[in-house]
Amino acid sequence: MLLAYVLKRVVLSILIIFGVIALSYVLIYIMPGNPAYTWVGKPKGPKAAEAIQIAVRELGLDKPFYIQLYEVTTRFFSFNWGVSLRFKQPVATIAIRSLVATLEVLIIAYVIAIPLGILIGSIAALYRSSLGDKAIYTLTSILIASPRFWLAALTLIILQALNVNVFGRIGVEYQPTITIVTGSYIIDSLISGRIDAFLDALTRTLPPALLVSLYPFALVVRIVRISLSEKLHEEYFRQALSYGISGWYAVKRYALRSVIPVLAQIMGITIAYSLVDVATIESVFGREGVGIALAKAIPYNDYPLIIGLLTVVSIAFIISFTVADIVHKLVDPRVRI
Amino acid sequence: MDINSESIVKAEGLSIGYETDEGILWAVKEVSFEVPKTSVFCIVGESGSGKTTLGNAISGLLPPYVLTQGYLVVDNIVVINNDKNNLKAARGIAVRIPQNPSSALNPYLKVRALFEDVMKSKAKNVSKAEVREAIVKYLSIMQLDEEVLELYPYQLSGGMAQRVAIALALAAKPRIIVADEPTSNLDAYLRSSVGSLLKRLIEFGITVIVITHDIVFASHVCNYIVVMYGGRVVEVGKVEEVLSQPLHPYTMLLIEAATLKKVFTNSMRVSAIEGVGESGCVYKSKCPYRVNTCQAVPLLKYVSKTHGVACWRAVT
Amino acid sequence: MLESRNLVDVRSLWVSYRKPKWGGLRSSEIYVLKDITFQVGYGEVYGIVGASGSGKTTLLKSILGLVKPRKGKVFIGGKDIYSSSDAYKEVMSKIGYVSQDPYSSMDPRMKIGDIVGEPLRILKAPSATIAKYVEKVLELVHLSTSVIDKYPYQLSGGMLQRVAIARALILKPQLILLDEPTSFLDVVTQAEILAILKELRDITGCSYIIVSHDLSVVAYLSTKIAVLLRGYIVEEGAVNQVLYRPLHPYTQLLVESSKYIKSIEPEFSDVGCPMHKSCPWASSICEQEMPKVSMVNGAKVRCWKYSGGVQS
Amino acid sequence: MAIATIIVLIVAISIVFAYTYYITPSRPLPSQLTTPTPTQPLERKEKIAVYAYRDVITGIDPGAEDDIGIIVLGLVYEPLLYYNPLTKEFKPALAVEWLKVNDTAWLFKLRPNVRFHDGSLLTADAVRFTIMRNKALYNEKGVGCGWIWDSVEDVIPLNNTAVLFKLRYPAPLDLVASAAYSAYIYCPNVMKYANASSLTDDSIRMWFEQGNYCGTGPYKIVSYKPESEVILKKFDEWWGWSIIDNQNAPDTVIIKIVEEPAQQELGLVSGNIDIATNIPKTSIPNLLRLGYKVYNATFYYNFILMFNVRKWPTNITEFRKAIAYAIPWNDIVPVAFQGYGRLGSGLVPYGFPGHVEGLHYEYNLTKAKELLKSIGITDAKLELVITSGYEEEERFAQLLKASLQQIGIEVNIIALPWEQVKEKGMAVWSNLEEAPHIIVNDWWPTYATPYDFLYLLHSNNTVWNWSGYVNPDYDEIIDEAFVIEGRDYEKALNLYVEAQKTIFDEAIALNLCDSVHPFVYDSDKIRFREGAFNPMYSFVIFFQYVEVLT
Repeated sequence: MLLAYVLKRVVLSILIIFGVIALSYVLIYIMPGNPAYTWVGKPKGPKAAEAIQIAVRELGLDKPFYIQLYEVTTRFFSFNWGVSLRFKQPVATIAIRSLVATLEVLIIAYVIAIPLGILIGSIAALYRSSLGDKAIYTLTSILIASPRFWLAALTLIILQALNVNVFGRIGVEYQPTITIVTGSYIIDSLISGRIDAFLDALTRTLPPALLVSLYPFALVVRIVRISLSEKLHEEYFRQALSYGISGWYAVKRYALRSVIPVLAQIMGITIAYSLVDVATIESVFGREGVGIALAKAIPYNDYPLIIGLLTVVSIAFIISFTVADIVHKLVDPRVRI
Repeated sequence: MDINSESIVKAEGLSIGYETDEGILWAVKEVSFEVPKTSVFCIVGESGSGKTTLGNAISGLLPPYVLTQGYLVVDNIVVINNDKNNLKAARGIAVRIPQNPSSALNPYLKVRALFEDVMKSKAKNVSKAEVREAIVKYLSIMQLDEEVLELYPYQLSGGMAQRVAIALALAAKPRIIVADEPTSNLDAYLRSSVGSLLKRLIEFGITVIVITHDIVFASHVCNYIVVMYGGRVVEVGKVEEVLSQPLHPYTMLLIEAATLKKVFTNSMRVSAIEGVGESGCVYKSKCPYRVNTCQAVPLLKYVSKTHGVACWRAVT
Repeated sequence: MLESRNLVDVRSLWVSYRKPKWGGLRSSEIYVLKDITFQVGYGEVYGIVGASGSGKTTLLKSILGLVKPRKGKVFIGGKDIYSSSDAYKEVMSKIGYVSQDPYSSMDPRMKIGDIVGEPLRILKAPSATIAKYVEKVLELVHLSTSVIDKYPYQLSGGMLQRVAIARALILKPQLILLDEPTSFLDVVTQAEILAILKELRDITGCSYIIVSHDLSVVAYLSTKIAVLLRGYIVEEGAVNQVLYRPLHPYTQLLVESSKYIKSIEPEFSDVGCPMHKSCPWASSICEQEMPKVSMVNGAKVRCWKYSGGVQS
Repeated sequence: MAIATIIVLIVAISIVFAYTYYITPSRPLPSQLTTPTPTQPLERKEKIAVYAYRDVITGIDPGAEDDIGIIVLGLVYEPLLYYNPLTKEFKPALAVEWLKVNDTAWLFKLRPNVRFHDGSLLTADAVRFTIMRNKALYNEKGVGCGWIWDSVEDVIPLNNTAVLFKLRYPAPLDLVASAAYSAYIYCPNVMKYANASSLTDDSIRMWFEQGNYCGTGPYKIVSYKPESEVILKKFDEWWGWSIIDNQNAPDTVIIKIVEEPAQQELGLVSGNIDIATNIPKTSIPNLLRLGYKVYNATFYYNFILMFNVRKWPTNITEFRKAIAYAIPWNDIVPVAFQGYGRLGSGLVPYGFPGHVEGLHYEYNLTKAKELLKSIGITDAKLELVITSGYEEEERFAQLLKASLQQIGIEVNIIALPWEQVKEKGMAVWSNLEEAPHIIVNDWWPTYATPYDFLYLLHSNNTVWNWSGYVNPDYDEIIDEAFVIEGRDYEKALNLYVEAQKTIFDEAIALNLCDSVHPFVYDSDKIRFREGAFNPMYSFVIFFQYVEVLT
């Protein structure tokens, strides 16, 4: 059964990645611009046209579209992601360092959003229709609808006025003192044993992470609120009460537990939304990230980089979906992988 | 209010209702009865008779927004005192056995964890060994193997799940077990086995309250019987008395219908608008013997020490 | 095609479904009905008793042509319902069906009158005729005509089940299939419905096939009873024979538990006779093979005890 | 990211800023902001300077790069000489003496004991290697600015520190050697490091672009993320440290890519950016009030409006002239450039050799109308392509649109990213349908020759000649001027002026503005010494001449 699950997952993942590659290549193909020109280094002079011709051949852009598509996909699946046309650096390098920067924000955001959301959502469910519940409901409605980039700009300016420095990923004074291992300043500063740098990096990551967490937080609150109040009417919850199991313990073990699979599934999807959110917010806070890298790659038809970034993002998705599935399985014994 | 030391549950003028758009809907109306200690006590009625609400009141499972009147005392605890209620106090003392055991056991936990949760809620400082010992004891009472402990509820058959639910109820060390339609989801041959299991619980000093629509099942299991209709108690008494000498027309109908002896064609032509009357005897619209006096609510009158009936015909 | 004296003739029917294995990579075949053979005569009421999972509902579905059998044939009125779609359509117009849950079998947005008249409306009968027929069948099930303008949620369970019966009757069927017609109802209502069904049979003279887990329900209506166990008919006989002289140990168990005489929880097996683990007469052959049908005093039974496999 | 998002973001930030600075001027907030107190848990030994640029680094191969990579290359590599066209002074870099032996022979004496970043010594061979590779790159692949060495026939190392340039035709080699592109000397060892088989082997380029380097400059690359930031560290063995004696030179230079002007401003105010290159011009007065300083740099950076001369109606000289008279010339500098610039004249910017004064049209709508009447055009629709994110161009486009409306000409403004602007510009040769009528190009020179600007309209130049202008006479004039630069500089300059007049008379391309670029910086932390900027080397800050105060 496990084998079948893994097999299914792998096949599905390959299909998704194939789809991403094919679709992005099609889009790039129909977009105006000449990748060969960028690749060869914007040549000038009498040899320019010839050089571009050579580059077109090198990149295989003269071949029929379906052959190009075939070559691009096979190249990506053989883990030869190639070199960014614009930056001349390996795509994997750029994609991974962008992803690490984004994940810094994203992971902290979800680490904040999920437990806090569960707590607040549970309170709302337990005191359904109370004033507090209504307040929470209104607040989450506002949070879900709020324009995050606006909030981001506002937050940044307010923090600035309060003399809290949150621009960029780490203070410039710390930057040279840290040896880069993982690419995440938060982790690398700890590895370098620089607690002060760690705190600085964390301080700078928190505001964007908090902003990114608003949406998943509001969503978690809502899901928990609705499904928990459903579960509180569930036969086995009432049965547990009858057995004399009471209070928060009963809620936790007999109601909340069954909310987690739903939550895990929805969070797996929400990450997609948050990735878009992250891109906007990161640019306000002067951080690096996948979204920003993508914005820099697209106008140049830097298709290896575009595809690389999208593939990395899809892999991140697939991982989050799989994690959601595994969480579901761990919590609910009736689901078999 | 005084409580007979011989009874463990006492209801007096108990009404339970809910607020709806059309005003208050009383599911249980002015019900009075006493449940003798260590007896099997049946509440019989069809759906909508208020029997499940009554069972939930005894086991403390009414929702917080419920409206109450009258008194309900469970094991010397005043659970309902007019509009004040302390429903939580009854939980763990009067334990409900679910109608559908497979949906009433937490699907996310193994049977062992369910046992541990129940036992820990009763006594905080029990050692692991004690817990294990107790679990084994309850399982053996219910003729279950220890293997079930490692199973999840979805892996149990209906009969096994029912017995696990009863074993869990025992682990909660209750004074009362309320069995709500314990057989409705079971195959015929399992019904009799559940019935005999329930009867055995008396040996542990537990009072069993069985809620059922099946008067035949009730007659095989119970010592006492309360027949409810339209939220009211229409007849009460020892099982022999009620079965051999049913006084209320509804009780008679129940017995005859259950044994499929007679067909009541005269009760069939009931139009959709006619239902349970707003005033008067709850059964008047279906009663073959109805007379003018049925416009008033008959009080429960005792014809013997234990046998009571709420019917004008029986009284006059 | 041989003209049959029987309305329904089921001949050695096998029904299976595929259960996915290896996450859908392979599947195994699970038989839910095995070698089912029985006949229902005109005007006869055939009762089938069985526990949950015995295959009762599948059996009804295969008579209704909703399940394609692996082997075997179903003749209704002498026509093989699986032979052609024309035959199927013709046969189906003569069959009424009443399900166990009246609520879910009705469109909540339709009025009762429309629900009952629907089969006629599909046949494009004039509306005056429909109205007349609707009133007539409602009268047959003892419902007042005031329900015609009501919606399903306004009626009680017993009334709805009567509406379902009325709907089944409106095309004047020769056969009505009843799938647990009373299991959702209270004892009193159950008795009412059963009484109506009995009355209707006398009036219309049509045949019933009634399926239930409750022996007393089946016994009340039927002229002949079959006991279904794990996809096999293990016993078939006249009502009195089955109720008072049950042959098969499983039938005996059913009869006894309906009278609260004995309480056994049988453990069923997937190999051999399903009953062998809880059977007082079981011998080694019961563990290996399902016996063939043998005739005992006019009743059919599948038990080694009666086919010489067990020395008693 | 959607353009709309960016715009809303800018608006949002601007509104809040406006609120902060204008509505509540009495608040003591500005004074708080002027004293940026970066969290200083440790005594800062490192002197760090953060320089924000608005575009990604396009590459760091010193032989192939011809764009923004210069801001890194200028610190990591050095040419033989530096030249400042404003003062017309040469400054010795890797060469200490140079001599024009005759018209076709130049001798350069190299600075002794200069070491490359890999520890090897600078030799005459390195100079030869550099020039040969750069030439080959241009000739074989069209990459880089190797054409500046076109006149060089051979480079002959005389000994370790002396090198002789043999020319095919006379050329001002001192000017060539001080070029901003393709004149940086790098180490021949790169062949070895990159496992290259030939001078033009792609592996060398790849080796560089991975963040590798081997120059002689005062800074080394520590971390190279072209899309976001480059970290440079002081090269302690640099020969110049002892000469310039700058104890406060930054130990670390961080070049941060911050695209949004509003974000650069935020970064500056928060102390995360020390020098910003792209602050909204409207914010500068406020920043000055807050105590920030502005260095107005001249980089010979101008904005040239080019007409498409192959497409109706801009193929009609009178029509082009009419437009030229309708351009609100007096508003360009104060409105479009917010005062940061000088009205353009001719094609060559002010201060650069070959500049002509007074070669610009006047704003005269009546004349414009007359001209239109003379050719019988009463209304027309024009496409104007500008680069998105260039606020000067955007404001200019609006001015032009409003003005042309008055003479019945409708302008459709299309703002595109730079690379796509280029595609549109080149379309004049390949796909005329796609080419716009008017396009704005921004330009800065490779080395100090007017040819660089005038080549924009050379008929051979299908990459940058977005006018599609073909005039063999014009080509001849500038080609001749270029060739005689080394022999008769005066005459060459006269020819260049003549060429510019031709372009002006025909109204092919008009220099709108020689822009002045404001560098806004934190004056409490950063002090520029003389030499920190050189107009020849656009956007390079020579950090060896920058003091970082703590």
